[in-house]
Amino acid sequence: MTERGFQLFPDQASSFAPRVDALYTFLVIVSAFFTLLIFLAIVFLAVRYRRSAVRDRKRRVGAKFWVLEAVWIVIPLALTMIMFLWGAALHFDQRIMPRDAIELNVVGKQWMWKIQHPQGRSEINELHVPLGRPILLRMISEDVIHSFYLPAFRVKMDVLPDRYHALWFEATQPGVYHLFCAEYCGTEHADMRGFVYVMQPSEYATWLAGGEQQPPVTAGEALFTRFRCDTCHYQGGQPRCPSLANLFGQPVRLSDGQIVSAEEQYIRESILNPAAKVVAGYQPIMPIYEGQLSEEQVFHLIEYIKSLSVMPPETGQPAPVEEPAQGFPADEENRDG
Amino acid sequence: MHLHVVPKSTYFIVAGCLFALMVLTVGAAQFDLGMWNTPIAMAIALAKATLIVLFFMHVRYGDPLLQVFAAGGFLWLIILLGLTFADYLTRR
Amino acid sequence: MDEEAYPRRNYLNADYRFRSWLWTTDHKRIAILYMISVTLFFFIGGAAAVIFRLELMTPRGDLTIAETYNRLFTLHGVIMVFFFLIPSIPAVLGNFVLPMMLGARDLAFPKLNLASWYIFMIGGLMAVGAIVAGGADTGWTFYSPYSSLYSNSNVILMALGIFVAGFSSILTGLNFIVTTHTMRAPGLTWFRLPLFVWSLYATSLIMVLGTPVLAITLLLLAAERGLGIGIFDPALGGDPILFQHLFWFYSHPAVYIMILPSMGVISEIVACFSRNRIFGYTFVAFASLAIAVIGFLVWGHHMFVAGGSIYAGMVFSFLSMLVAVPSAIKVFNWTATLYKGSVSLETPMLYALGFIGLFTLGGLTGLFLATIAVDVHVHDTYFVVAHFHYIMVGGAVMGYLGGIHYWWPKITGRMYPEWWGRLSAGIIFIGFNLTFFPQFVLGYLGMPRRVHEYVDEFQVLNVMSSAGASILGVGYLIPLAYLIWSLRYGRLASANPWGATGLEWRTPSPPTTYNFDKTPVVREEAYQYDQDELLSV
Amino acid sequence: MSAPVAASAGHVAHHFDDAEQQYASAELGMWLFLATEVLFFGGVFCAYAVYRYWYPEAFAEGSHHLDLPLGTVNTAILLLSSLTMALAVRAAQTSEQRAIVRNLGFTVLLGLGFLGIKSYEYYHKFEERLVPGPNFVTRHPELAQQPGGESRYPPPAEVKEEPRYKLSSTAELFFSLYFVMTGLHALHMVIGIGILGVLIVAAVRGAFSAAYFTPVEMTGLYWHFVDIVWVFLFPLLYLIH
Ligand code: HEA
Ligand code: HEA
Ligand code: HEC
Ligand code: CUA
Ligand SMILES: [Cu+2]
Repeated sequence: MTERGFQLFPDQASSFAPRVDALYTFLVIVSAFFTLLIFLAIVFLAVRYRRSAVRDRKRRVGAKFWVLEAVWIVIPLALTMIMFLWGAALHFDQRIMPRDAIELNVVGKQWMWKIQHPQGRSEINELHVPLGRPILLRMISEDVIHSFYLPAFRVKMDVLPDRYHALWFEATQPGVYHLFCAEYCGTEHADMRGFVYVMQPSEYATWLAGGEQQPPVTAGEALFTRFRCDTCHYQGGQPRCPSLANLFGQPVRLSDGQIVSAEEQYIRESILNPAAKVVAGYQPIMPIYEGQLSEEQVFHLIEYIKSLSVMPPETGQPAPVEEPAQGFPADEENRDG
Repeated sequence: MHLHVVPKSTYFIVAGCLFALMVLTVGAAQFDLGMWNTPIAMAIALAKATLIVLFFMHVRYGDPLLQVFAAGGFLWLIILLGLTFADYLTRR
Repeated sequence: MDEEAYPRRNYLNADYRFRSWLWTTDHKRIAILYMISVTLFFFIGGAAAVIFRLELMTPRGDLTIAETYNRLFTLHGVIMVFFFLIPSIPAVLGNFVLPMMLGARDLAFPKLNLASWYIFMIGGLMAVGAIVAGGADTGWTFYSPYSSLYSNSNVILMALGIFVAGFSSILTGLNFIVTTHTMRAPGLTWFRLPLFVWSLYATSLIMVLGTPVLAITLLLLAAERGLGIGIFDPALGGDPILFQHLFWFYSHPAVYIMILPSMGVISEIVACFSRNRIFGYTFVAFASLAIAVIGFLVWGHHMFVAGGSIYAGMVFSFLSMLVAVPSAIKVFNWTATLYKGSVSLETPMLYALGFIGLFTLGGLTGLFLATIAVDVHVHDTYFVVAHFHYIMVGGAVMGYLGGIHYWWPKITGRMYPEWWGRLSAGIIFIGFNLTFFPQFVLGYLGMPRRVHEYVDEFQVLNVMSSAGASILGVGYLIPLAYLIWSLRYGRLASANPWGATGLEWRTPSPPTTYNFDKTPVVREEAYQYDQDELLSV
Repeated sequence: MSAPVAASAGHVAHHFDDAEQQYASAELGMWLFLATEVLFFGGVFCAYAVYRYWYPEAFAEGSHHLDLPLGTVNTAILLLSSLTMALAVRAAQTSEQRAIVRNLGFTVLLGLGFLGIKSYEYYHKFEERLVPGPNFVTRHPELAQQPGGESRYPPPAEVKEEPRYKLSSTAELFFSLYFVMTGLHALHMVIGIGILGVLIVAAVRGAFSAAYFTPVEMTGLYWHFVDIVWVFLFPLLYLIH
């Protein structure tokens, strides 16, 4: 199934693929036209005005000169503007993340991709996705810059250390396609590749059930206890620490007056290097967790913190808080972690 | 080329202005002027640099070509900063 | 004019001692020094390409291991860009003909010119030293944090080699600008200058204004790697993307350092071999400046998927589109120059026409890359590799070879063998397209660059590409052979074998040390080809 | 006070037509060189601007660890040296041999004074472990006795009651930039002092006069440029609120 014969054109397996290919076709036509135009003009003129030919060689270009120059300035300019607008509009769709996507966590490291699904199953250098659902990959690197690349889907995004980048697509053709690392990342860069499997939703569900791992939320909850986060951040307890309930997605006022939105990037930074952005009204007493948590563990903690927000179904956005939400599930069994 | 000898007094006056500006910038930094501290400090630095360029470096008396090249370096620096910040200011 | 054949005393035989070459301040001799060094570097870079093209014949890594492969393409990119293409036309052909085109006896700062060559060689030796010591494996782009914190190779020495060579580039550019401003012969106004001078002027502006930023960037990189002074280190809060901004602020304009001089050569050749004034002279002249200036505003198109702001991406995409317009102006005006000309297809003209075609295709594929949504797919694939080889090898190197052939009689006083010249121009054209056209297809299929192993279905196209590369390699060896041969056995050249205009052709071939006995006075526009008279030449 | 320069044939190189062309070339060349210098420093200024935009607090903290009085004194020294340099050029233009040597001498002394103070500051930073790298204070929790010492890697479950972040880890970026910027500036000073030394020797031999003072004038341009760099570095590094 992974064998593929000689091809001249890549598979079209995502909702982006036909749209990118249409733009590409336009570009190919424009290029072919101009390349041929120039090529034929050169051949024609070089033959017609070859030195041995007897021709009228008195150039009389008066007003025509300006017309010509204007023509070959304006037409290319207009064509490039079409390319720009078309490409930019399509790119907006590529970079504006859908609300209802399945969110997967991706960690790149020299030289493998580690991917975890919300239900807990994780995989290496393989990516299983259901057909016809938007998929959002939240990606981070443990070391150098990598780039997550799915040619059949026409999507690619660099994966940087210490920073989340997101990528989304919606698969439209079942099958097996290539997954590459596109950014040079060291010795085995060529080997940092794998496959993406596009499955029917039902197959995907079965496949998900095949894994034994804990879902990220549960894992995060356990970490929350193990790393003693709960000693400070528990509901109605420590007045010196902010509540994490309904934090996700909300604006947070910082001690320097700035207002930031509590997205994944902010929460990650708040855990690993809390001093960088201190919440207004609190002292910077939270310990620094950098160097103690793996990127996967940070992902888990974030999932857990997200789960503390009440999500109205479908929107995927936390609801505005009216009253303090229920406290943390302070299971006694987790307490001694 | 014409040799332009600037009177000594001009140099002393310019130097006096430079010292005054230096005192001013240190003084201004002692007060919390909110977001204005940095712009003020930069404006003063720019004023000092302009004085040096115009008088000590004789650009005021030089020919226009030199003035273009003297400005060129700074212009390109603005390109570098401007387009780099086009990224940083609009990142999410 | 034929009577003044090989002058008894000229710059070549003025002094035979070795010393007289190493301490020369004659721009023509320095040009020769550059020509030798640059040729050497080209073949070093080419040899690396030969090896890794062989490796890419099969999908597995059977010829080289990953470490070797990565060092090879880094070597190839660094050497070809910084030690071959950037100095090639400016420092060889520009150095040789610029003062003559201006009617000057030398560049404004002859000692500085010699110093540039020494600085260049020191930088080159450092880079070669880095290679001999095991090479660097970062790619020519040196992206941090891989280069600063992770790579186990000679990154610092390599980077500092480029840093040093950068100063040579700065000094050359500075020299050219000053010379063009202050040393023009009486009557030689700006709009009477040959277009080669305009393009060198534009190139020099980029060298002077861009290279320092590369220098400081590489210095910061070396400091981060060698001294642990974190600047881009994300663990300290640094931003790896900042490195990319600084790197491309130079390195995008640098691609115009590589192409603009070539465009200037093409203007000279096309005018001469179609016996016509360049169509739209002023447009072509200002297009050079426009490219140089707009070229500074587009660097972010290398970073569309790096994770910066999408709005900045749009701005950079838009500006990249604009830079295509002056390039288009040039292409159309060159083509129009043939109209009602008297075209003859000697070797330089073959290269020039090849340039126009291949540059057009290379440039147009640049627009694919500047179109953001398409670049998301083809970024860091072989599509990019094909794009820039079309421009750099199909364009710039063709222009360089065309220029070498065109001015060869002036430089050496002897003609190259015409038949061999045409033959190898043909071989290079065919080999080139066979090598790099399949890479467009590979890139759109999704083959990433900088890989020594790839998936099986890409093999057919890779084999085609490797086959083309071997043809191309042969194509490059032929000129090397016959040009050396012609030094001794070539027909003696007259002062103006092509019947060209331009002050350089008013000197004997080869010129005397001070070029002109008395400063020439210019009374006419450039490219005043009077066809009726010249037809008989 | 304008007078055409007397063409003194002795100083015109063979490839120039006259002294005027030669002088114009030198001047243009020097300004181009300074433009490259602007962009050379411009690269670090760009990095500085980005990080200061990102980490205003860390930069303010870092700035407070610099010695403002010494920085101010150094600024004064450099401004003064620019004055003496300008006077030296003027003396050359008016052929006042003694004044040339004297003013160049002052300039060198002031330059050395600046470097002396700068090295003292460096030494201090070294003692305080504010030199970026593996020894930087924030990388060493055990240096708790250091005011402002803070660890990037504290023991996991440790919960301290006091605010402990006197210096955040991003302050290291500030010090990286501080050392790179002032280091490059100091390097330019060292080179400038070297050139001035050569000029003094030549001036003592009476090389410069109204007929030929290009080297003095060009060195002057360079020296003023280095001064201008400092004029910007001073508020950017020492005066952050
Ligand atoms: C000499 C070298 C050279 C030149 C001149 C160019 C010219 C151009 N380049 Fe290229 N480029 C490189 C060398 C060069 N490039 C290199 C080395 C890389 C890769 C670096 C790396 O990552 O290692 C690269 C990468 C590169 C990228 C990044 C790709 C990626 O990594 O994802 C982009 C994106 O926009 C790009 C665009 C362009 C554009 C728009 C032009 C334009 O200037 C082209 C303009 C020319 C024309 C348009 C043709 C003439 C026009 C006509 C005949 C008329 C018809 C015109 C119209 C219809 C408009 N280039
Ligand atoms: C001026 C610039 C220039 C030039 C002239 C060339 C010339 C060539 N390049 Fe170049 N190339 C680059 C600039 C250039 N390249 C850059 C910047 C990169 C990116 C590097 C990076 O990713 O960092 C690159 C990358 C690059 C790749 C991608 C590697 C990868 O990503 O994995 C490939 C693959 O085919 C390639 C091929 C070639 C070939 C076949 C030639 C041919 O034209 C070469 C022809 C010359 C010869 C063949 C020499 C002839 C000599 C002999 C035959 C003698 C042989 C002697 C011995 C073996 C002892 N180049
Ligand atoms: C010493 C007590 C303490 C511990 C232990 C602690 N925190 Fe905190 N945390 C704080 C304080 C105080 C703040 C507010 C000040 C700040 O932003 O630094 C905070 C802020 C936060 C924020 C930002 C909250 C907001 O409203 O923006 C997050 C997210 C967070 N902590 C998560 C965690 C996690 C996850 C852990 C465990 C791995 C943890 N904390 C452990 C005290 C603590
Ligand atoms: Cu990871 Cu390339
Ligand atoms: Cu570019």
